[in-house]
Amino acid sequence: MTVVLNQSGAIQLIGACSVDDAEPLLQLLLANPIAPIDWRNCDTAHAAVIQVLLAAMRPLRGPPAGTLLKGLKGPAFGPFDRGNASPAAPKMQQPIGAFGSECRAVPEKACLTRS
Amino acid sequence: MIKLLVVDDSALARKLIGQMFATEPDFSIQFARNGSEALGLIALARPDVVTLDVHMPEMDGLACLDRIMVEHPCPVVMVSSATAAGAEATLEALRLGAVDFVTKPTGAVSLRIADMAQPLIEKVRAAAGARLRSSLRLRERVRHRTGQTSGALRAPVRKARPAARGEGLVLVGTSTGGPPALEMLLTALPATFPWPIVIAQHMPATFTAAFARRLDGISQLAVQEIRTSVALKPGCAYIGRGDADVVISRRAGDLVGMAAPAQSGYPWHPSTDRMVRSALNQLDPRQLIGVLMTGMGNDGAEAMALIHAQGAKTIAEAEETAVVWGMPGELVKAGGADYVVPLHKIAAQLRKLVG
Amino acid sequence: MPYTLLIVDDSKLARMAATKALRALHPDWAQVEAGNGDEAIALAKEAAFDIAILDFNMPGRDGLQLAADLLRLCPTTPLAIVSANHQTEIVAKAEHIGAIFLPKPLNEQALGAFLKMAAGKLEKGQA
Amino acid sequence: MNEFMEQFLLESRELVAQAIDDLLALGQNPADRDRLNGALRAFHTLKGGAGIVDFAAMARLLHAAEDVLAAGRSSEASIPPDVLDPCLACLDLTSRWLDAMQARGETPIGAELDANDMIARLHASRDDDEHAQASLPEAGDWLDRLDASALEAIGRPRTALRYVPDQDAFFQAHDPLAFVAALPNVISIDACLTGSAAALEIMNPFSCHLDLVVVMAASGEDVRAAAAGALGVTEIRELDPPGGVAVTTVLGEHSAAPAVEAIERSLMTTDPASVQADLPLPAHSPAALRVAMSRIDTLVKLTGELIVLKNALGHSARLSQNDTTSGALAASLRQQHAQFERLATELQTAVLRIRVLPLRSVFRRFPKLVKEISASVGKSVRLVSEGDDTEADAMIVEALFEPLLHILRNAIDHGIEDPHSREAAGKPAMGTVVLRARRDADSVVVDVRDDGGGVDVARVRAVAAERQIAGPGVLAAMADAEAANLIFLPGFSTASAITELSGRGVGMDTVKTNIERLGGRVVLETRDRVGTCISLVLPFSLMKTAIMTVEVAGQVCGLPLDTIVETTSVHRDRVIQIGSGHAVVLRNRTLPLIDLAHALGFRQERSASTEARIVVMSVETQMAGLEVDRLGERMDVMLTPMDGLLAGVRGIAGTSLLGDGRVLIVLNAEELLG
Repeated sequence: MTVVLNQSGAIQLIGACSVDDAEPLLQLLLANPIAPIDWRNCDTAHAAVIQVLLAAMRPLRGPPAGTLLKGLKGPAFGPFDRGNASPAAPKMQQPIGAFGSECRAVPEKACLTRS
Repeated sequence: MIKLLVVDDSALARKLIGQMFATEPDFSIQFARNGSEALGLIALARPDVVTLDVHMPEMDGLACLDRIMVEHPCPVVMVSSATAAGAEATLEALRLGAVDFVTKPTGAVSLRIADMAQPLIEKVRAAAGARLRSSLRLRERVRHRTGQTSGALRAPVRKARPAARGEGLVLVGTSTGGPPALEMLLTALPATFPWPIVIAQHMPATFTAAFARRLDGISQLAVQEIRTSVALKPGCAYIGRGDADVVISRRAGDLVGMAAPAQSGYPWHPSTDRMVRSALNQLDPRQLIGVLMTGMGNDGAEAMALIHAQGAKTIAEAEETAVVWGMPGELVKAGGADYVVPLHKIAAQLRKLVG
Repeated sequence: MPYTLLIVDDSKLARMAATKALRALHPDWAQVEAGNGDEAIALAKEAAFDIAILDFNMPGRDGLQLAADLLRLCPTTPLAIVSANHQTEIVAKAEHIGAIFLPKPLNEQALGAFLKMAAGKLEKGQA
Repeated sequence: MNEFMEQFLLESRELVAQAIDDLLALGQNPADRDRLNGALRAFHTLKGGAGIVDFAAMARLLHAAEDVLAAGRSSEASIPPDVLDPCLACLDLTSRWLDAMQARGETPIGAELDANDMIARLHASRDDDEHAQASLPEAGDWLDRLDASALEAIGRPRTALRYVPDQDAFFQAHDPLAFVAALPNVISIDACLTGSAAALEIMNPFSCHLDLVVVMAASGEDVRAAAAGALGVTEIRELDPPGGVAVTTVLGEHSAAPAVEAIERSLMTTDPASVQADLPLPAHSPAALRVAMSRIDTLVKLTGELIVLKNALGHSARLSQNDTTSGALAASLRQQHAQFERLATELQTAVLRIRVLPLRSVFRRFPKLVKEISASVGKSVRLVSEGDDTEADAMIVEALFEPLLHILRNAIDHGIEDPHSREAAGKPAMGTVVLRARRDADSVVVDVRDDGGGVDVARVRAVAAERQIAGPGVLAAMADAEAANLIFLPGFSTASAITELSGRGVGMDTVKTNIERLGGRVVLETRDRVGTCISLVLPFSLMKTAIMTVEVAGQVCGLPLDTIVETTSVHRDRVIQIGSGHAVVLRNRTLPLIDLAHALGFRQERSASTEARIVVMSVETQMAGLEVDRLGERMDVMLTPMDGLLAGVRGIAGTSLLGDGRVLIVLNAEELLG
């Protein structure tokens, strides 16, 4: 389980969130319509999870653990160095080399149908 | 020793299929180049199992299959193309009595035909031990002979959808032999059947839409494929999209069926186990009925045993009618089946349970 | 116990929609409406409400400024900021001042959750 | 109408009025922050109201307008005037929608398409060559999402990629985020949702609606190679290409192809009549089109709807086989068919719109050329372009350059007088050529108007006589306007000195042929000493022709509707024999009467009917009646030009497929009457 509702009422994303976590995350968001999302312990997230975050319009407590996620930009993610005590966003001069290795969360090729 | 007859008009295909079985010590193989040669060989050699190419010149695969089933019934595995037209033909073949099918890889066939070897060998071996539905075939045969389509005989006059009487869900899992079994099950249910039926039939992605259309045309229930997501309604049956999984969820309070990318943890797709587990998150187990029908392997047995233990009713198809008594057999062995009934009585059992 | 909800929005249509949602959720609660920040401040001085939902986008004081002003008058009032624009700044600032961010158009479920939380907070305060 | 709808209309009208006020005031004083904030608030509240009454198209449109205005607010600079116009147009569209809602109590039909167009216009306003330079030299729509200062800090080369994965991408074991992260030297990834994404409450998380913008410190070539595995639409822009500020654009083919295929399939399998939509692309079509995403989205959406409806139709058809009590069934079939037709039409419109470009792309090449041409003939000419945002089919836009250049050369060379003559005639020494485009119903009209001396009709007559283009009798009978049109005849050139520019025997006849080949026509208007205006009237799109079918000698033919004046029947007594031909008097006007069967070479027994059925046609200034056996119906068809052996057959414009698979021959009225 990488998506949980913690005791303080926040929805937590933990570790590597796969495509299968998108629906449980969505269910939690719907069941807790004003709960914030805490992704400080999130290492990687499948695009399906990211698009749920985008649609959620919830306060996002970050920055996330994973380099790729930390570097994500867009209206929902915003600059993370604003407001609370998060480290400054990575300087953009150099390519974020770690991206390549961060993102091996590609699901294994799904098994073909067998019957 | 399993006697196999390979029927294919392409010399290359015959050679490749022959090679696939060459390493299997328990097979002896014969070849036929066309339908009439196949019929002659079947009469003479009485093979245990036949593989039949759907597309052949002269007598095509379907015509040949029809004659095999009438003249010398024996287990047939169809070799078809993974196209929309291939899907229609294959579904027709399953209705005519073929036990199972494999799809030819698309593109450079000779390069990728190896992908086909493993499933073909498994399916042919299972088919060799398969049971033919003689009673069902007879009726079907008469229909076919008289040139009527089953759709014409069973004009689906749909009544108004029944109002949901208490929320509930029927979950059906099946694999080898599933398409004709589902046809029998769904056509025996009335349009007023109060619970939505969600079906995981192991199939490639290109087949499920055509399959749903076919079932929709002949049954009183409205049948559709779950392509993306759909609200589940009484009087309707839903076929999970092939090569993907189907999960049960809720949107705005209503139950929905949703296609989900195939989860690698499950070997077969759409996975019955995953479907049943997802339903358990949304509904009380007493609002669930699990049905496990003919199929190789054990998909669904574990999850259905689980909901059985929590109070759901489960039905396993009896060994006497199952083409392959794998999945239902596993459920029975796990002690997870409330009822073990032959195929033609499953519909009546369901009606009694939701009555 | 029934509370009074303040709905601040310069659009009457939006106020009507919020009122309708409130009626469905808590038929016994009362509501007062304000079309701008000044009216809301006037109502706050009379202590005419217990809970408030504020539109972010208004002429004059925006929702966040109004929230700060309301909290100065009455620091324990549960507040929600409503906006159709999901901008990180608004969400973050709302959270910073202790208000809840609710997306617009307001749906009953989100409003319900906020009102439940607000009622819980008020009851705890009274106990 | 419920109270919510009433309040919505009331409030929205006030807000529209307020926003218009603010925008107009901004036009006067672009730095007025209060007015800007006021306008923004009004757009925002309008959007909110649209959300409450579930009017998605309006919410989408106003959101886009708000974005454009908000970009102006954050830029610190004052609002550029060309942003205000599209925003005003948005308000105009909104109030038309409000009117429709007031009248009918529901959201207007076609609002989605209108909204898409307007949104494209809004984005184009930001994409404009001139003012985009303020922030980023290469800026254009999605590039605005990038942080300019962060971009500056990156080394060269820099490339940006926009990736909108297929909705089905997750099902192909594809993680678009991991995919873009694995691209070479990623600097930043910007993620947002596409317009098609649903609200959280009804969202399907497995349907991909992401819109990703990635910046890489890599060359466009490297990015293109690495992005080859994308499952969806990709667009790549080199941020500093070798040759200057030009921006290369690649529209990924991965998803466009299946979409087009799906459309073709659905069209092919549902309604044989729609086979016509199988767009015939002329051989030299432009290599690549830039297409707004929203237009593709519309197509995909419409296709989806079409498939659903097709399935419903199929189901009804199956039912009808078995159902004997078919009253209700027939009704439902009829209703579905009507719906189907509506969708097919919308789809056709959407398909046609994909091929549309603004004429700006041609017009902007002329100012420099006009300067050069006028300098070379020692004249001083200024070019005024108007309506360059008028759109037309990309093929037509591309094909317009040559004819327009020729007309412009002619205007400068022959039309505009030398400065001395001009001054003598009381005109400013500098001549003016106006290049003006406008949309007129289904046509696009491009005028080239000069304030020169006009066509010298007397000289035209003389040349025509000298070159034996027309007999003296014919020439004498010609009105001046008709005589001026002689310049369009092959080989005609009135230039007394064959100049370097427009001599060489290639004259206006080439222009005329080229325009007619595009299905257009050329209209000449000239006034002595005042000037000349040549108008090119072109179809908006190449493919759709409105025709009327007629039957003659058992053969069905199509006549282009725009050449038909009226249809009538007259008693045979009223048909007059004139020499070997026939004529008929209609409303005091004598029209030549052409027996279509005869003209087409069909042998036919003289019809026994006492009434002659006549289609009155008009081509240019000529009118004539065509006698036919039966009048058919009106329809819009995709015209396939004749090729192969039939290409040279006179009188035939092209063919089209009828619903039942028969080939319809569409006649060319110009050639029949000529």
